[in-house]
Amino acid sequence: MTFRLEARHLACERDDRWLFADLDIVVGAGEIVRIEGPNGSGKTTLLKILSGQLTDYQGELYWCDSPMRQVRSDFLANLLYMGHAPGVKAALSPLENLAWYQALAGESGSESARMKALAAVGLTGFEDIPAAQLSAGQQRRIALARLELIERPLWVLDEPFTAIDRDGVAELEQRLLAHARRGGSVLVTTHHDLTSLGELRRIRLGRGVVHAGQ
Amino acid sequence: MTFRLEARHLACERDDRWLFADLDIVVGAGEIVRIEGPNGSGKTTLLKILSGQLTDYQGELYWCDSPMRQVRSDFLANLLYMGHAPGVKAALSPLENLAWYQALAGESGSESARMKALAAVGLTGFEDIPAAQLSAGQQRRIALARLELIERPLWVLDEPFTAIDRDGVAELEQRLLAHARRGGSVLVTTHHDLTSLGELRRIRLGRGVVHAGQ
Amino acid sequence: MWAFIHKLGSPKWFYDISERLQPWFWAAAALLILVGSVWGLAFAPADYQQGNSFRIIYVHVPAAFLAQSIFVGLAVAALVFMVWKIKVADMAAAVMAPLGAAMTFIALFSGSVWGVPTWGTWWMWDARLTSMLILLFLYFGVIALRGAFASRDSGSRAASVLAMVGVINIPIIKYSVDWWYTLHQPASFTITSRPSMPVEMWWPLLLMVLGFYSFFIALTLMRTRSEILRRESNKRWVRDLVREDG
Amino acid sequence: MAFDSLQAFLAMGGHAPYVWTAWCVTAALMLGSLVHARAERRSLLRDLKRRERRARSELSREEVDDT
Amino acid sequence: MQVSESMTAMEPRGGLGVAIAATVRRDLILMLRRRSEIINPLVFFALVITLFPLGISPDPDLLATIAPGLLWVAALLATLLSLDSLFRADFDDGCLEQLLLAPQPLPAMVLAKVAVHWLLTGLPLALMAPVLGLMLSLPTGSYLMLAASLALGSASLSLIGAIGAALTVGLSRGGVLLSLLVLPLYIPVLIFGAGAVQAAILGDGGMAHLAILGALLATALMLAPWAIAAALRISING
Amino acid sequence: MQVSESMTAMEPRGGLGVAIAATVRRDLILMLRRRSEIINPLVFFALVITLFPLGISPDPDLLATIAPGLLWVAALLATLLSLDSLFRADFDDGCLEQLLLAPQPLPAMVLAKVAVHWLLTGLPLALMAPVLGLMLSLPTGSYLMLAASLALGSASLSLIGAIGAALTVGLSRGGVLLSLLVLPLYIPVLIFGAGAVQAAILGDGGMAHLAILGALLATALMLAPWAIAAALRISING
Ligand code: HEM
Ligand SMILES: Nc1ncnc2c1ncn2[C@@H]1O[C@H](COP(=O)(O)OP(=O)(O)OP(=O)(O)O)[C@@H](O)[C@H]1O
Ligand SMILES: Nc1ncnc2c1ncn2[C@@H]1O[C@H](COP(=O)(O)OP(=O)(O)OP(=O)(O)O)[C@@H](O)[C@H]1O
Ligand SMILES: [Mg+2]
Ligand SMILES: [Mg+2]
Repeated sequence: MTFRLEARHLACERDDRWLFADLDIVVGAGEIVRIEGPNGSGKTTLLKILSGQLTDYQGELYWCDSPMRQVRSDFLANLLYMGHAPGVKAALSPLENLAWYQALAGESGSESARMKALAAVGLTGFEDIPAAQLSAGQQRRIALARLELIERPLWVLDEPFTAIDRDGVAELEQRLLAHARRGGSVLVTTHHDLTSLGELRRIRLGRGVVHAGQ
Repeated sequence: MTFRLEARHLACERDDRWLFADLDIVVGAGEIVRIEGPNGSGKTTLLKILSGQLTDYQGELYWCDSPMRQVRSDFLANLLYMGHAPGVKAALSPLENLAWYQALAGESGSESARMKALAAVGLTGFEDIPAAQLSAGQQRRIALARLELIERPLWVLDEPFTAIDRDGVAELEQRLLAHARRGGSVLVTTHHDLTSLGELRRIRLGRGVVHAGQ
Repeated sequence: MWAFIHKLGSPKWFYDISERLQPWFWAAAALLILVGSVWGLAFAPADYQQGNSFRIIYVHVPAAFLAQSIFVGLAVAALVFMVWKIKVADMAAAVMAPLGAAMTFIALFSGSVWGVPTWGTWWMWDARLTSMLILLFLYFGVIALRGAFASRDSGSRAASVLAMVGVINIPIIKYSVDWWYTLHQPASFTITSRPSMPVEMWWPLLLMVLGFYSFFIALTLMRTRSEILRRESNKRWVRDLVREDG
Repeated sequence: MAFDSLQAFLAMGGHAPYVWTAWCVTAALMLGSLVHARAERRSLLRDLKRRERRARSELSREEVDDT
Repeated sequence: MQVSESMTAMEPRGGLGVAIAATVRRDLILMLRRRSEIINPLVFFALVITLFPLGISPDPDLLATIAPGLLWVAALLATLLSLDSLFRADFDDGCLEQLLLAPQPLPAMVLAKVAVHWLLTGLPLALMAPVLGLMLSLPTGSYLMLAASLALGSASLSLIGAIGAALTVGLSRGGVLLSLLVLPLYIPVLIFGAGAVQAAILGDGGMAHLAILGALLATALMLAPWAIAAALRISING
Repeated sequence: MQVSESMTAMEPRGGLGVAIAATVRRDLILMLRRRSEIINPLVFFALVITLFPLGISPDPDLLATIAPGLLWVAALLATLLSLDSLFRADFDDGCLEQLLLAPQPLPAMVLAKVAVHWLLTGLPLALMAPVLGLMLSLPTGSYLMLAASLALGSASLSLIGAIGAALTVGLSRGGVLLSLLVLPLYIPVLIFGAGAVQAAILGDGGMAHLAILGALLATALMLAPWAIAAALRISING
């Protein structure tokens, strides 16, 4: 069965201000959707709602055409979310961090797979150093290694390019593209130009006006 | 008296790895210097050393040709530092946050000056909302308002563009340029392209190799 | 049934119905408390052991009853809010908690003041007094937790969880404190071991208890109505209402 | 009537300080919560009205702009 | 975008055992790597116990009378303080968010975390208490009961306290608020725990008290994981 | 780059008074905005005091004997717990870094922060202690001394504790470690503070003890600000 995340008439209000209203979003297999908007326009809020973390919104969410409330655990088995906080334990080495994420997904996983994922994000040689002793960008790269390691169709990424250097950005863009080619889908916010990805579906938030479309 | 920050034979070692060695840096009035390098190459470490926060380095630092140790308080009166953490109190409103910074600089300051600084970073209308309720980018904009508000010749900025949207980045670039035109100087790290600033002095760190020069 | 619950949960419906109910409860409270006070203070006979100091009973006991009932009410409101997502229940819980704390304080204070002439001490670690003190702390916890969150919604839900956990614990606490007291010290004087009350003393007490309950209901209705206006301030019906009002 | 005179009533058979503090604190807290509730309601209504007026004037200004 | 393969929705699969084992292992590693995490509550316990003779009186008879209560109160405070960090580190670095988004049942996962906390805090406290009892001239015959009641009771303390920790994890200065929420709920455990030791001193064995402590633990085990999970979901919402 | 004007190095100017006033005002606003920050230590104090009769015995005579010590130990613990957050919030959001880079003398700035802490924690504790003393049947005649000794002593506690708070601010779970560092240093204050109350009960007034508490405070006022400033510099170095 192919998958689909759908939001109908989504609206969210913060402090008497509508961040967005009457938003319809469909994310299907093979799509990359970029959420755009200036600072404070509600991108993070939207991603948290779509990934089922925030509950004070109006409208309905559907996963594979069933209401989200009923299929929440099915949905979670398909989701990989990366937020503003990288979710990396400073006292653990990159390898140990990844091992926990693998286990959370229910896999026992192999060390060689983890090494490969770390190599893919340019952390060869840092596998066994506590993450606290890595730079801001290196810590985020550990989080990015999850994309390599754990097989999930739907990626929801909030500012994944933060603190990543130029080469890293290019590699990550390629990774997103490859995921979409394989039939996965990506929901991403970023202030970077994603020129190399070609034309993307965009959803613009901001100043009360909402445009959704190709 | 015009000012000058100078580092001679600077070297820093972390866990048996030389981040940089034998680095000579001079930052004088009217200059923008960009520190470059991939993730983990030591940019943050270098800025912390240059702003007098980290002390485990080798080499000498001079401010206006006097050893840093002797003129530390003179130096601090000329420095505006912005690190990875924005230094914004979540429970205070943008106005209250700025009032404290003004007082720290020894000025009693006026409310209208603070309002102007906030307007300059696009926070009009958010002046009295607790910072906790602002988005990631808006919180960083509060920190950036300090650049408008407090008169200091030397700016040291670590990834100031983090979480800022496209328009904000362009405005900030113009602000750096204007500061340099007025005779101030800027030391900055960023992974963004700073094309609009034209040719900058660059210092490249990374992979043990260090290039300094035009 | 379902529809009824949701109708009950509609803030507008609650706002309207409570407007009609409120005066009755205020009237009942005023009447009952007035008659009860005059009767209790001036007409009821003095206790043969405690003399006139026993007249404290007419504020002490109603406050103590109410203090315990309000916590149960708080937990019920929390349950309704969490299970059926009825916001009015949470608004009621928000205004009930401070009143419950006030009633607990009144019971504690009047009890301690009463203790001086009867027991010769302000305070003793009697089972019932101690569990009342703990109840006061539970109220403080619920109030503090609600206020500690930046987002009102999270504060509401956190306070609801705490109220429900607390109400499960209240019987356990009461039971254990009773047990603790009997373990350590022979009961020299407990509140319960008194000669049963003559009816002339009992009637005013009943009036006062009913009066306190009416007061509590009336005040809760009133403050819940304010809370509804505050939280629904940008709903159409509230704006219409404000406009009509002047 | 359990008392002979007003003096006796106020003296409460020597227990005046206890009885009257307990009753007064109770009355103060209950009246205080009542006054607080009324003040809260009044200031809230004032606030809402002000907001409503402001919203309406903004609306009419926009209409003027449009024309 | 041309899609070469097609990816289909994945079914949730089990792996709960793997996830729990990994969480237990991870938390153990984290605690053992900063060994002070384990030692600190113990030293706090010892220090608080030494404060009392200094503040009250060094008289051994008086101390012996109040020893069961002091030991239990001090152990309770030590547990309480260590609880603040139970979820906070995970919250700060975003791991908690990830735990909540994992397809595993949350109550089971938090139970694993609480179990590790008890293993490395409550149990060592119970083992150390007899030594401090010696210092307070606790009457002989009650040492075993002290350790047993603390071991059993501290498990309840960890479970109940975890609810408070979960409720306050999103608040910047939860420490003292946590105490306010949790201490009233600790009182039954304290009463029966200290009661067990006192009963042992009086010679009636205190098994009845221990049984009640066990019943409290069973109740907490059944209810607390759900409350903790609900509280975490609220806290992550902001 | 064409430079149109020229900017010259600035001389450090005073403004220490402005900076201190603003810091005091800011910290007061922060505390008052979350009123629970102020109330929570008080409630913790009351709760800990409640635990003792439950754990030990409700017998008023026994409680009266140990009341001065219990009150002082509980107040000390309440101060200690509230200290953890003294610098932590500033550290986490980067304000501490900025404070250290300000051209103002750091010891003066931290003294301002500690003063606010005492004003909103130590002083209310001292004012509330007599009520709890009543509940523990503290003998009459010692209530004033209890409040006075706590007011004076808690200022020393805040100053000494701030050193520990500054040392542990960079560590993710400093709470318990802080207690370890600070509690041994608290012992002199505890001895003379509880001693003052006991002296008042025995009828000799306890002014000698108060004088010693004053001397301790004077010493702490002279030395602690420098130690705190040094500790903060170390912590920020990471
Ligand atoms: C701080 C001190 C005191 C506290 C906290 C306290 C608490 C309570 C509570 C909670 C109740 C309600 C019990 C129930 O729900 O059945 C109660 C009832 C009562 N109290 Fe007190 N009390 C205190 C002092 C006193 C004193 C000094 C007296 C008089 C000697 C007293 C006499 C009574 C009586 C007669 C009742 C009614 C009992 C019944 O109907 O079951 N109380 N008190
Ligand atoms: N506290 C520390 N202890 C030991 N090593 C450290 C510590 N902090 C940083 N390092 C090491 O120093 C190196 C440089 O870190 P730094 O934060 O300066 O990098 P950076 O250039 O700012 O990188 P980024 O672009 O990711 O911010 C890292 O590779 C890291 O391994
Ligand atoms: N906890 C909160 N309480 C109230 N309002 C909030 C809260 N969090 C965010 N907001 C409001 O919601 C708006 C959107 O915030 P959000 O973080 O979603 O923006 P964003 O689009 O992600 O911005 P950025 O590009 O800066 O990350 C903000 O303007 C803020 O005022
Ligand atoms: Mg965002
Ligand atoms: Mg960096």
